[in-house]
Parts: sequence; C-alpha cells; structure tokens
Amino acid sequence: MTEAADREPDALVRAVEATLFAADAPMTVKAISDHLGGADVRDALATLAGHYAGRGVELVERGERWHFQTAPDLAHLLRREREDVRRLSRAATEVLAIVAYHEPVSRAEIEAIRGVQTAKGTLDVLLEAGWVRVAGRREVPGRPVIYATTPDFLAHFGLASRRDLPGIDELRAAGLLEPVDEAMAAFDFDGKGDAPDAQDAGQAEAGD
Amino acid sequence: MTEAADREPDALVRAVEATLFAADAPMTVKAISDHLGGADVRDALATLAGHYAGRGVELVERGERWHFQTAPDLAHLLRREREDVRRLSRAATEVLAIVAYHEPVSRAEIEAIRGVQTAKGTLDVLLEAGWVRVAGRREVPGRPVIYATTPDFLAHFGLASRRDLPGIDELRAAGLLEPVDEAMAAFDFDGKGDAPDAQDAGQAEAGD
Amino acid sequence: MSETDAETGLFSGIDAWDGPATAPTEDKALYLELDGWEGPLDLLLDLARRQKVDLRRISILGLVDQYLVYIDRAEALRLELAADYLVMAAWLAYLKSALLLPRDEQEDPSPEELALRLQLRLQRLGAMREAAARLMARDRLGRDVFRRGAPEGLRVDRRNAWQCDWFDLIQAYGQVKARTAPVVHMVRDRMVMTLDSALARVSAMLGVNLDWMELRDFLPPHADPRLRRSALASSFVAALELARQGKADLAQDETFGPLRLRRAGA
Repeated sequence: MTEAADREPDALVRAVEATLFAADAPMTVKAISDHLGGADVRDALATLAGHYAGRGVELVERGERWHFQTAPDLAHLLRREREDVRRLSRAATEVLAIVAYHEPVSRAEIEAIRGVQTAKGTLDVLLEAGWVRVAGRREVPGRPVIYATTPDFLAHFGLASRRDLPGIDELRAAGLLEPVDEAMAAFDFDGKGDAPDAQDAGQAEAGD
Repeated sequence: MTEAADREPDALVRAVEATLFAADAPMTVKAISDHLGGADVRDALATLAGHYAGRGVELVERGERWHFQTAPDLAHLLRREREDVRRLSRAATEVLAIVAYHEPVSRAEIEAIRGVQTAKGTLDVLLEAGWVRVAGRREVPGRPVIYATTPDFLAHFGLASRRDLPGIDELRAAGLLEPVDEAMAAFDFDGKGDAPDAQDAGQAEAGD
Repeated sequence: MSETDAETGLFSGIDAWDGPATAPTEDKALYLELDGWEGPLDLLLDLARRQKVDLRRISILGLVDQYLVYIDRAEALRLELAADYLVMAAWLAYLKSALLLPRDEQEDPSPEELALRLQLRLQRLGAMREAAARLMARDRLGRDVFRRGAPEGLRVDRRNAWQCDWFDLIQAYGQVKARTAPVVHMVRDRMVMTLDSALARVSAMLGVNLDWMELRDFLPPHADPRLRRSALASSFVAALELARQGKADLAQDETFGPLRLRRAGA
C-alpha cells in the first residue's frame, strides 16, 4: 500500500469502507460485492485492512465475514468502571458499628441491638463495600448467618484491630452516650461486660 | 498533521477513535473526555477529523456532539430500500423550518407565519422525532410554551450548528426572520395598522 | 430577475421552488382542489409565485384579483370553502377597494400599509417554505448518510465507593446505645443482691457469729436504698433456705417483729 493510496482512497475503497461501516452485521466478500454492483472488492478490503491496522478501529475478517471492530487492546474502553462515591446511610453505619462491636452477630441480634428491623439491603451494602463478611452460621435453631468485619474494614478506618475501637468509657467521655451514662456505669460496675446487652437483645427481639 | 501522526496515531487519538466508533450515540467533547478519564480530547478530535476527511467514513461535529458517519457522496450506494427516515407532512416540514430558523418560538408565532392553525399532531410528530423540544415558556402574558430544535435535529440534517441552516444569514440580513410588526415599524407608517396580522393570530389562538 | 436573485437569494428563487405546490396549469386556470393549500395565505403565496416576480415586487392588486377569481370559481363549482378562505376574500375585497379609493377618504391604517403587511407575510412564509425544502434536501442521517450499523456500545459499569469515616462509625454506635437507653435503664432496677450472693453472704456471716443476729444486720451497710430492699428480700429467702437446709435457726417473737437467725446448733 502506498502513501498515496492511503491518503486518497479510491472510490471502491471508500465504498467498501462506508458499506462495512454502515452494515449492521459482518458481511461476506460476496455480500459486499453484490451491494456494490458486483465489483471485485478483495483488493479494496486488503487496502482497508492495511489502512486501519494499528488504529483505534480495525477491519477484521472472522469466519469469512468482514467487519470493523474496536482494536482489541482498547476493548477496556467499551466497558468502563466508574466509581460513584457514596456515603454510607445512617442505618448502614449503625449496623456496621454493631457488627464491629459485637461480631460475630446474626441479623436478628443486630436488629435486637438497634431496636429496629434491618433492611436486607443495609447488610448488602456493607457486604458490597467489603467491610462485612459472612462468618458462618450460628449453631442454634435456624442456623442464622453470622456476620463479622473484614481486614478491609480495619484498613478503611485505620484500625490495627478491633480492640482499637473505643470502649464504652471512652464513648461516654466523648459525650457519645449522653442520656444513659448512669445506667451504663451500673452494669459496668457489675463487671458483667456484654451480658446486659444480650439480655437487651432478647427483650428487643421479643418486642419485634 | 504530519504523515507520521497519520500513520501512527498516538494512544489518545486511538482511544478517541475507538470510543466514538463504539458509541451508539453522538458524544460531546465532555462525554468523550469523561469516558477517557478526563483527558483533553480536542486535539485528538481535530487530528481524527483530518485523518478521516475524504474517506468513506467521516468524523463530524453536530450540535457540539461528535460522531462518525458515512460520506454524503456515497449516499447512492447506501440508501436503503426501507427508509429509516420519517416522512414528514408538508405542515410538519414547515413548522420544523420555522422552529429551526426562529427558535425559540411559540405556537402562536408559528401560526402567525403560516397563517393557519397548527394541528396538535404536527408539533407532536416533531417532538416525538426528537428534533424539537420544549424550551421553556415565554415570559409574556399567558406564558406560552416555546419550542427550539435539538442536537438530534442538527445531527439528522447534517448541521454543525444552527449557523449552518441553509440561507439563514441571507434571511436574517433581509429581515425575513423578524416579525412582521418589527419590519413594519421600520417603514414610515404611523405605527398602527396591525389589522390583518393581529386578527389572524388572534383567530388561530382562539381556535386552539 | 437575475439581479433580484443575486440580491435576495433564497427566498426569491421561484424556479428553485419545488415544494408542495399545486399542479401547474397552462392556462393559468387554477387547480381547484382545496386540499392542495394550507389556508388562504398558502393559496395567496402560490398565486404570488405565479406572478413570476420577486415577492417584494408583487402586485398586490393583481394578487387580490386572482384570489377573488379563484374564490368565485370555487363558489361557482359549489365547492365547500373553508371559512377562512372567505374571510380572506372579504378582507382582500376591502383592501382592493381601499387601494382604489381616493386618498383623502382613507382611514388608518392606510391600504398601502395593509398591502405591505400582506406582502411581508407572504415573503416570510415563502422564505420558510424554501428553507424547509432546502432542509429536507440535505444529506440526512439514516437516508443519505449512516452512522455505524452495529456499534459495540459503551458500557459504564457503576461501582459504589462507599464512604464512612471513623467518627460517624463511633457516633453511630453511641447513638444505638443511647437510643436503647430505656431498655438499658432497666439495669438500674436490677441493682439487686441475687439469691446466690445473699446465700453466700448470710452463710459467711453466720459462720463467724454465734449469737442471734437480726436479719437487717446481714445487709450491706451504706447501700443504695433500692439495693437494700433487694438485699433484704434476698437475705430473707437465703435465711429460709439455710433454715430448710438445717444450717440456721430462725426466730421471730411477734408478727412483723424483727427476724433473728443464728447458726444451727449454736
């Protein structure tokens, strides 16, 4: 193929180019030829294939049919991933916090602690975010799925381990437990740890 | 554009080429850029347009959107038996022209030019074809809806912009795009005499 | 003609006009088909074009005559004429008489002004007619030029990058705790001395004391009043239990009198 041929495609080359471009399916040599009044289009196809070689679009023959396609190395352009930055909803944040503090927990336990039902989508969001994982099933009747946090969770929140989560005392000191610090103090004093929580959970569940 | 640039398109040119080839709708510069991670694609578009000039396929800009299409001079080879193109009634073509040359226009203004009422369906056909859009309301008593053309209109009729509308400069220079009232004001009458025009327009509106 | 063409271009090009006009007639007899026109202005424009001059040099009087002739013929043929054709005919008849009247008897607006206005309207409609024809004759997408027949299409897969910061997380937990406070509040009512601890406490105290002791002496000193009540109840039950087990003796001198206990066998 000469430079001149490349720069100034002849009428047949242009016709073949336009025909294949506009076609809604790959075409055989015969079909192209028929479309163009029986002209011999083989040379034109070779010229075109040469012209498009290395460009963003290529002329290729597959199963004796010719068509244009995006260059294989640019196929990633056809399917782009786009990241939409989205803030976790209030509900999802609560569920995440509960999983982090109480893991492993079942959905019923989460709901009991939150005191409200947890939409299926909320946990899905956390699973999608990669912060929560399914950690098996609890060996109780119904074998509920239990959830735990992931290393990604620790990484995202800059925690070395779950132990880095502030304890109840620290939450209280930060004023995050405002209306109930007295009661919290009481059960802390008892040294029973999570027990009251579990009890609460039971009550809340019953109330559901 | 040098020979070398033509023969060996750089990565961005290839990416723009592939993107526009693969796109199923014309794309704005911004859309292309967004798709390619924010790159400035203007030069690449110019390079590509230059490369494709004279080929069987061309890169064109229509209403600030870019797309590839077959060269117009090859129409005779490609014209299909079943025309995809909507056949417009005479009234619809006229209304379309009036919207295009006068936009934005209200229905009453269209009717004032045509001297007849515009059937409801006529504008609907143009709206449905995607060539005309509602462009808001005119802030005059009655707040009539006003119409304008769309990028699809420009693409369909091969216009880079409204400035490319055939003869629009001559029409404007001849004052044929200004309302009769304004033209009349330029003549040395005593400024009244709205009779026939206002009457017609009034009738048309009343008939609505 | 050529001069005016050059001057006015698009909108004067009678010969270029190949729009939806009515069938040409040799003897200038009009084609009497009302469907062919879109209203009186359209008919007037068609008549004007038959004058084969620039629309700006059209003879309005001649045009009026032609229009009226047309309407007369239509009526002679008993064609149903739409009202607006008749209104236009009446108005044109008025215009014609006004144009022919001596000047001093004329009213405002002047017939010349009305004629000019009609002319301007015809020019504008004519211009749009031609513009429409030229527009329709362009290389149209899908008819003359084609977009790619089988584009791969661009797909954008959206992925959510979820955001949540440390403070929100911690605050959320705090608020869950705060929200369930009424429930947690019950914990304070459970500031109780359990039976087990009462048993242990009473047993231990019996072990170091041989004399009768009043039950109240077994209660923890300085305790919260509510804890005292709980402790009293638990200690009472513990005392009964210890008595049942034979580990303690109970004594009460009168109804509701102080309950005393001591180690069994002391």
